[in-house]
Amino acid sequence: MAETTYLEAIRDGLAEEMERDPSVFCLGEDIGVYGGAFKVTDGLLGRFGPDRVIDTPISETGFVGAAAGAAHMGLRPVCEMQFIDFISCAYSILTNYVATARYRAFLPCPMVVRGPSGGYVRGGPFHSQNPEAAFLHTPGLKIVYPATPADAKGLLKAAIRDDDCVLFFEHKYLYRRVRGNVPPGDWVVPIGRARLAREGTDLSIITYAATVWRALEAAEQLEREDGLSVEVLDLRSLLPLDDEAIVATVKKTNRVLLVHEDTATGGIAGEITARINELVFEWLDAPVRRVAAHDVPLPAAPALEDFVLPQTGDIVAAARWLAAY
Amino acid sequence: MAETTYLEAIRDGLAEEMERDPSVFCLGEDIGVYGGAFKVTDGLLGRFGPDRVIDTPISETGFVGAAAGAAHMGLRPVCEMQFIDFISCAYSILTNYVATARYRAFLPCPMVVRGPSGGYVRGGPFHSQNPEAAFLHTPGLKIVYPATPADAKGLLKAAIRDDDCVLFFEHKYLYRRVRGNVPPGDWVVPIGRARLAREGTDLSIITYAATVWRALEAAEQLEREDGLSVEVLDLRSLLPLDDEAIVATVKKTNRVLLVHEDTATGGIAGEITARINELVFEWLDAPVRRVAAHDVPLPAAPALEDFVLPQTGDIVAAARWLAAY
Amino acid sequence: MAAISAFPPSVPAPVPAPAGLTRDQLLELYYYMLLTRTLEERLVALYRQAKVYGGLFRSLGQEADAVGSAYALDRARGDVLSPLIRNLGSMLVHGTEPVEILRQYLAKGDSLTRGRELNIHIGDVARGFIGQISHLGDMVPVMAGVTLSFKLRKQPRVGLVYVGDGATSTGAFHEGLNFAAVQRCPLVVVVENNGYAYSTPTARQTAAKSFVDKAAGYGVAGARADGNDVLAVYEIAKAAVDRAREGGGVTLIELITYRRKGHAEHDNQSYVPPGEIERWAAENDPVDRYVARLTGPLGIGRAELSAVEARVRDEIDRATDLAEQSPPPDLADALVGVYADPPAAPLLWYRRGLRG
Amino acid sequence: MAAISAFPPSVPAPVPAPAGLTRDQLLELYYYMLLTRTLEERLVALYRQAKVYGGLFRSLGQEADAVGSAYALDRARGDVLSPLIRNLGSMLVHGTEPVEILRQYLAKGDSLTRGRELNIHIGDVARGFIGQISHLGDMVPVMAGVTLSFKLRKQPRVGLVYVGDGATSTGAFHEGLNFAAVQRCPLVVVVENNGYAYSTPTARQTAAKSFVDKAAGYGVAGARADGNDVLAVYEIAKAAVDRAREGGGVTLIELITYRRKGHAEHDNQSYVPPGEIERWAAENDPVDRYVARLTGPLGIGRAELSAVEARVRDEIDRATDLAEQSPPPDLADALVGVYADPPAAPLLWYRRGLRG
Ligand SMILES: Cc1ncc(C[n+]2csc(CCOP(=O)(O)OP(=O)(O)O)c2C)c(N)n1
Ligand SMILES: Cc1ncc(C[n+]2csc(CCOP(=O)(O)OP(=O)(O)O)c2C)c(N)n1
Ligand SMILES: [Mg+2]
Ligand SMILES: [Mg+2]
Repeated sequence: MAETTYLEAIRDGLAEEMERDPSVFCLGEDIGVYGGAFKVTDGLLGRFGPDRVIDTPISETGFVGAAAGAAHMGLRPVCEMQFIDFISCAYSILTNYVATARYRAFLPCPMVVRGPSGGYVRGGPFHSQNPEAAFLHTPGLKIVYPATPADAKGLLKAAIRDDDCVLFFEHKYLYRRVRGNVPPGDWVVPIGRARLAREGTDLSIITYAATVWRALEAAEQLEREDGLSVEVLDLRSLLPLDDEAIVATVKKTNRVLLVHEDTATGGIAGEITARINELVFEWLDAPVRRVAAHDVPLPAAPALEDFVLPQTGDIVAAARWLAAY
Repeated sequence: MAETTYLEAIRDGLAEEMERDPSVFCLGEDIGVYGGAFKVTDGLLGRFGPDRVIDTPISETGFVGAAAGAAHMGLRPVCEMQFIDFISCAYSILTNYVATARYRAFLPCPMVVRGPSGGYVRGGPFHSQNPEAAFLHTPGLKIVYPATPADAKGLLKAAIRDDDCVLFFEHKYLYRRVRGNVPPGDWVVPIGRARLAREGTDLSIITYAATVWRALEAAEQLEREDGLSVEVLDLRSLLPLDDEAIVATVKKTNRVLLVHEDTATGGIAGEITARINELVFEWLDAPVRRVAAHDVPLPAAPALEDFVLPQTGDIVAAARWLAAY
Repeated sequence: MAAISAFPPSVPAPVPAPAGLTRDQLLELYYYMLLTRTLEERLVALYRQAKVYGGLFRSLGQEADAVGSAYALDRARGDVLSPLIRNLGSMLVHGTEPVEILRQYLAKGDSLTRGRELNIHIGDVARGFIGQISHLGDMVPVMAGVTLSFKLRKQPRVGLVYVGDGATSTGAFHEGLNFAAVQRCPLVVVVENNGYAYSTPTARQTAAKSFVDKAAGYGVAGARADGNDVLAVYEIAKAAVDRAREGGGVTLIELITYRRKGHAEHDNQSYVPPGEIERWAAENDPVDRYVARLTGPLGIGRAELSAVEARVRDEIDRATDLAEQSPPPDLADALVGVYADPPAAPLLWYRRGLRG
Repeated sequence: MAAISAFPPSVPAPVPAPAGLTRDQLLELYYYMLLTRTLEERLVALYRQAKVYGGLFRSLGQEADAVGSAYALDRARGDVLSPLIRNLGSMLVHGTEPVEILRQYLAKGDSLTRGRELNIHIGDVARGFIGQISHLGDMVPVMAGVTLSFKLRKQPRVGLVYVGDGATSTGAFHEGLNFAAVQRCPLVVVVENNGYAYSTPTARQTAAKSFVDKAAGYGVAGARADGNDVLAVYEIAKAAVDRAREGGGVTLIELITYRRKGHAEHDNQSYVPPGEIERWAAENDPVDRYVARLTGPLGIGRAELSAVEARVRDEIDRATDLAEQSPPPDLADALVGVYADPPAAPLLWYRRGLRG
C-alpha cells in the first residue's frame, strides 16, 4: 500500500467517483485546463472531458446555484471553491436555497462544495479562512473536515454519495505535507463518525483538520516530558457531530481540551462544550477549555500569523494546566 | 413618560440621531416613500429628504458595500434589510470587507445594518431567521439584539455612534406587541452590557430578544407554582458578550438555563456555555442546559412553527429539571 | 395542458388562428387567465376570513404575461418551469391544480409543502415545476443548472424562469444569467416588468431604458413584448423556447405589464400616482383585451366563453370545498425530512416525555 | 503627481501635445510606466530570493492601462482610486511610493498594512486610495458608496474603480454598478480586459462580444480603448472623469490589453496558446509603443528618456535598500485595532504569563 498525500487522496477519491457514477461532475474556477489553483483536479479534464469538468465564470452563487439545479435533475455536482474563503459569496444560496430544498420542497439536492481551507500558510485574511462555524446553525447541510489522506478520500467519496449537500473542507496546509496510507479498493468513511487519533487516559484533546497534527505533537511531548497519557479525538465530521465518540472520551479521561484553528469566539468549540455539559457533565473533573485562534482577522506576516494561531506549545501549556487542575 | 412600542422606539432613535448628526443617513429597499415593510422609517423621508433616506435597488451587497464606502468618507450609514433573512445576501461583503476594514487597512467603517428578525409570526423559513450565530466568529463586527423599547432605542443610538459596524437585530414579534417606558432625553445604552431583567436566587435564565419575554413568563409561573426564584439575564449585546454579568449571575444561582430562538445546534448558547466553563466552572451545581429551536428550517404553519420554536412551557419544564438537579 | 375533452363536445372544427394556435388552444388560454383571476379572488375572500396564512400576492392584470409565457413550454417533453409570486397563472398552465394552491394558502397538512412553506412557494419536480424561495434572483442560477443538466444529457428539454424588474438588481440574477449564457443552456429568462418592486418604481431600480438592453451585455438573444397581450406573449415565448430547444441558448425576454394590486394584500399602494391603476384597469386589462379579440377578429361566440366561465367557477368552488376539508399539518411531521439520512431531527430533551 | 522639479531643469519650453498633455506630463507618463515595470522586476528578484511573502502579481504589458487611466484623476481635488492586483502603476501615479510597495511585499512592520495584508492589498484613504480585498467585485459597491458620499456632500470629486474581465462575472460587480448607475454617482468603472482570468479565457467568462456592451444594460455611458496605448487610455479616462465631475454619472470603460505573465509568479501559463505571449510582447508592448511615439512624432530626445530611466533605477535602488532595513512586524501589534473600542483583542488564557 503506497503512501499518498492528502491532496492525491482527494484527487483519487474524486476520480474514482466520477469513474463509478456518470452523474458525478465537477464545476468551479480554473479546475479544467489548469487543474485548479492547487491542482486537485489536475488530469480530470483529459480523463472525463469538458462536460464533466466545467470551468465556470467567477460566480460562486452562480455555479453553486447551478449545481443545485443539476442535482435536482439527478446529477451529483462537486463544486470547487478556488479558496474556501469564497464560499462566503455563496452563503445565501447555500443556507437558504440548498439547505432547505429537501425540507421545504422535497427536492433532492445531492452536491458537494469543496475547497482549500485554513491557515498556517501565510495566506492572510482572505486565503486562510475556516468557515465551518458559519454553517453550523444551518439544518440541511453537512460539514466534514478531514485531517488524514485516508479520511480525505473516504469522506469525499461518502460526501459525493450522500443524498444531501455536504461541505467538504480541505486543509491546504496538509495538501502536500501529510502523507499516509489509504486502504485500497472502494474506501468510504461514513459521515458523522469521529476518529480516535491517539489513545490516552489522563486527558482528551478534541480537534479536527490541521490542529489534529499539532495536538498529536503536543501529546507526544506531554508523554515525554510529563508522563501524561493524552487521547486525541479527530472529529472529521462537524455536522453531524459524533456525540457518542465525544461522550466516550470524556468518560474515559474526565478532562477535555478543545482545539481548533478558527477564532475562539464563535468557533465550534462552543457547541461541543454545550454538548459535553448536556451529556456528561458529571464526568468532568475540570472545566472544558479551548485552544483556538485569537479573535482577530488572520494577519499575513509569518510572525503575526504564528502569534494569532494556536501552536503546539499552546496546546501543551493548556493541557498541563488542565492535567494539574 | 409615555409608553412607546418597540418599533416606535427604534424610529425615534433613528430620527434623533439623524437630527443630531447630519452624517447619519439611511438606505435600503422601500424605506423612503413607503416607510419600510414594517414602517420603521415611516416619515423620515419627509423629514430628512431623499439624500438621507435612500430607496435602493434590490441589492443587499450593493447597498451594504455602498454604505461601507460612504462610511470610509466620514458618513454614518444605517442600512435596512427588509427582512434580516436577506442579510445573508451581504454575508461576504460584511464578513470579509466591512469587518476587516479597520484591521487590514485602518479604514473607518462606522455603519449599522438593521432589520426585522426572528419568528413566532408564521413567517416561514425565509422571513423568521435569527442570523446572529453566523456572524459570531467574525472579529470586527458587533451584534446587538434588544428586547425592550428602551434598549431598542438606546442601543440603536449607541450603534449609530459606534465607530465600527454594528449589526442591529430587531425582533419583529416585539415591534408592536411590546410597549414600555423609554427614558427621556439623549438615551444611549452602551454596547456590551447585559440587562438584569429579573432578579432571582435559585436559577438563572440567560437569553435575549423575544425569548426574554417567554423567560419572564416562565419565571413568574415557576415562582407561582414551584416557589422558585428565577433570575433572567437579557444579554442585549451578543458581540461583545457581557462576561461580567454572565459570571455574576452564575455565581449567584449556580444553575444556568440558556434560552434562544435560533436552532440548538450552532446557536450562540454554545459560546456562552464555553465561557461559563472557562470562567465559573466551579460555581456550577448543575450542567448548563439549552432551550432553543429544533434543528430544522422554520416551518410556516402555526402548529408546526409553535412545535419547532421554544415555548414558555419548554422553559418551565427545563427549569424544573435544572432546579431539581 | 388540461385535457381538451374538458371542453363542450360540440366545439366547431378548429380554424387557423394566430401564433399557430388552434381554436381550442385559444379558448384554453382564456380558461387559464380566467382561472388565475378567479382563483385569486377566491383567495382574497378566504384571506378576509383570516383563513390564509402569510401574505397573499396578486397577479391581477398580469395574467396574460404568466399564462402566455408558460403556455409556450411543452410539459409532455419535460420542460421545467420556475415561477415567482406573480406566476399563479404559469403554474396552473403547467399543471398545478387549484386545490393544491388553496391547500397551500390555507397551510394544510396535505398541501404540496405540508404546511412548511407559504403562498405559492411550492414545486413538484416530478411535474416540472421548481419551488421558489424568497431570496430574489436565486432561481436564475438554479434554473441555469436545471437546464445545464438537459444540455449535458443531450435531452431536448427547456427551462423557463421568471424574474421581476426588481430582482434583476440582484447578484444572483447576474451570475445565473451569465453562467447560462456562457454554457448556452436551453433557458428562457422572462423579466416581468410590472413597473414596481414593492413600492420602488422601475426608474429607481435601473437606469437602463429597458431590460431587454441587458441581453447584449450577456451575449444572449433579447426580445420584448406587450405583456398584456396573451398572444404576443405566447409568440415571443414560443420562439425563445424553440430556439433553446434547438441549441440556440438563452433568450432574455422583457414583458411589459403592470401590477394593479399592492405588493401583497396589506399594501395600500399609497405610493402609486393617482389614476395610474385605474387607467391600466380601464384601458389595458389583459382579460378584457383578449375577450375582445376572441369575440371580434377570432370569431368565438360569447356562449363558448360563458361555458369556460361556468367551468372555472365550478372548478374553484369544488376545489375550495375540498381544500377546506383538508387536515392541518401533523406535529410529528415537523422534524421529518431535513436530510435523507438521518430521517428526522431529534426531539429536544425537555420535550421528551412531555410531547411527541 | 510627482513634482516636476524632479526632471532635469533644462527641459525645453512645453509644446502642445496629444490629449492636452504638456511635454512634462508626457514624460511623466513614461516615468510611471517605467517605474511600474522596473519595480515589478525588482520584486521578482526579491521573490526569487524568497524575501517576498504571498503571491507576486505582475502587470507586465498592462502598464499603459493602469498608468493612463489613473493619470486622469486629480489627486489635488480629492479624487479616489480603487486599484486591483494589476494596478501597481495606478497606485504609483496616485502617490504610493515604491518603498511602500516594497515594504508591503516584504511584510515589514512599517508597511502600510503593518504586515497584516499581502501584495498590493494596501490603501491610504487620506491619500485617496482604498485598499482592496481578495473577494472580486466588492470594490465596485464600495466605490459606489465612496462616490455617493461625494454626490450627497456636493463635492466635485470623482472615483475610479478597476475590475478584471473575470470580476465582471461577480454579483458584487453587478449590484455595485447598478447602484452607482441609479444614483448617478461620479464613478468611472474600468474593465481591464486582459484576456484571462487566472487560466480562464474571456470567452468562457462571458458570451458578450465586448464588455462595453454591458453599459446599455445599466444605462451608463460606455467607452472602449486600446489599453496598450497610454495616450488613448488617458484620453478616454479623462473624458469619463470629466463627465463624472460634471454630474454626468457613471462611465463603463473597457480597456483591451493582455496579461503577459501568469496569474501570479507560480503560474506557468501552460494554458496559453503557443506564440500568443510572444506576439504581444513583440508587437504590442505598451512601453515600446510609447517610446516610439515619444521619440517619433512627439519629438522627445533619447537623452531625456535616458534621464528618466536613470531616475527610475536610482529611485528603486534606494527604495529597496530602505525597505530591506525596515523592521519585521511587532508581535504586540497582532491583536491591536480590530475595533476602535476595545482597542485590542485579549490575549488567550494559555498565553498569559507565557508571552505578550
Ligand atoms: C434578496 C431579496 N431582497 C429583498 C427581498 C424582499 N422582497 C420581496 S418581493 C420584493 C419586490 C420584488 O419586486 P419584483 O422583482 O419587481 O417582483 P414583483 O413583486 O414586482 O413581481 C422585495 C424587495 C427578497 N425577497 N429578496
Ligand atoms: C469572489 C472571488 N472568487 C474567486 C477568486 C479567486 N481569484 C483571484 S484572482 C482571480 C482571477 C481574476 O481575473 P480577472 O478579474 O480577469 O483579473 P486579472 O487577474 O486578469 O487582472 C480569481 C478567480 C476571488 N479572488 N474572488
Ligand atoms: Mg416588479
Ligand atoms: Mg483578466
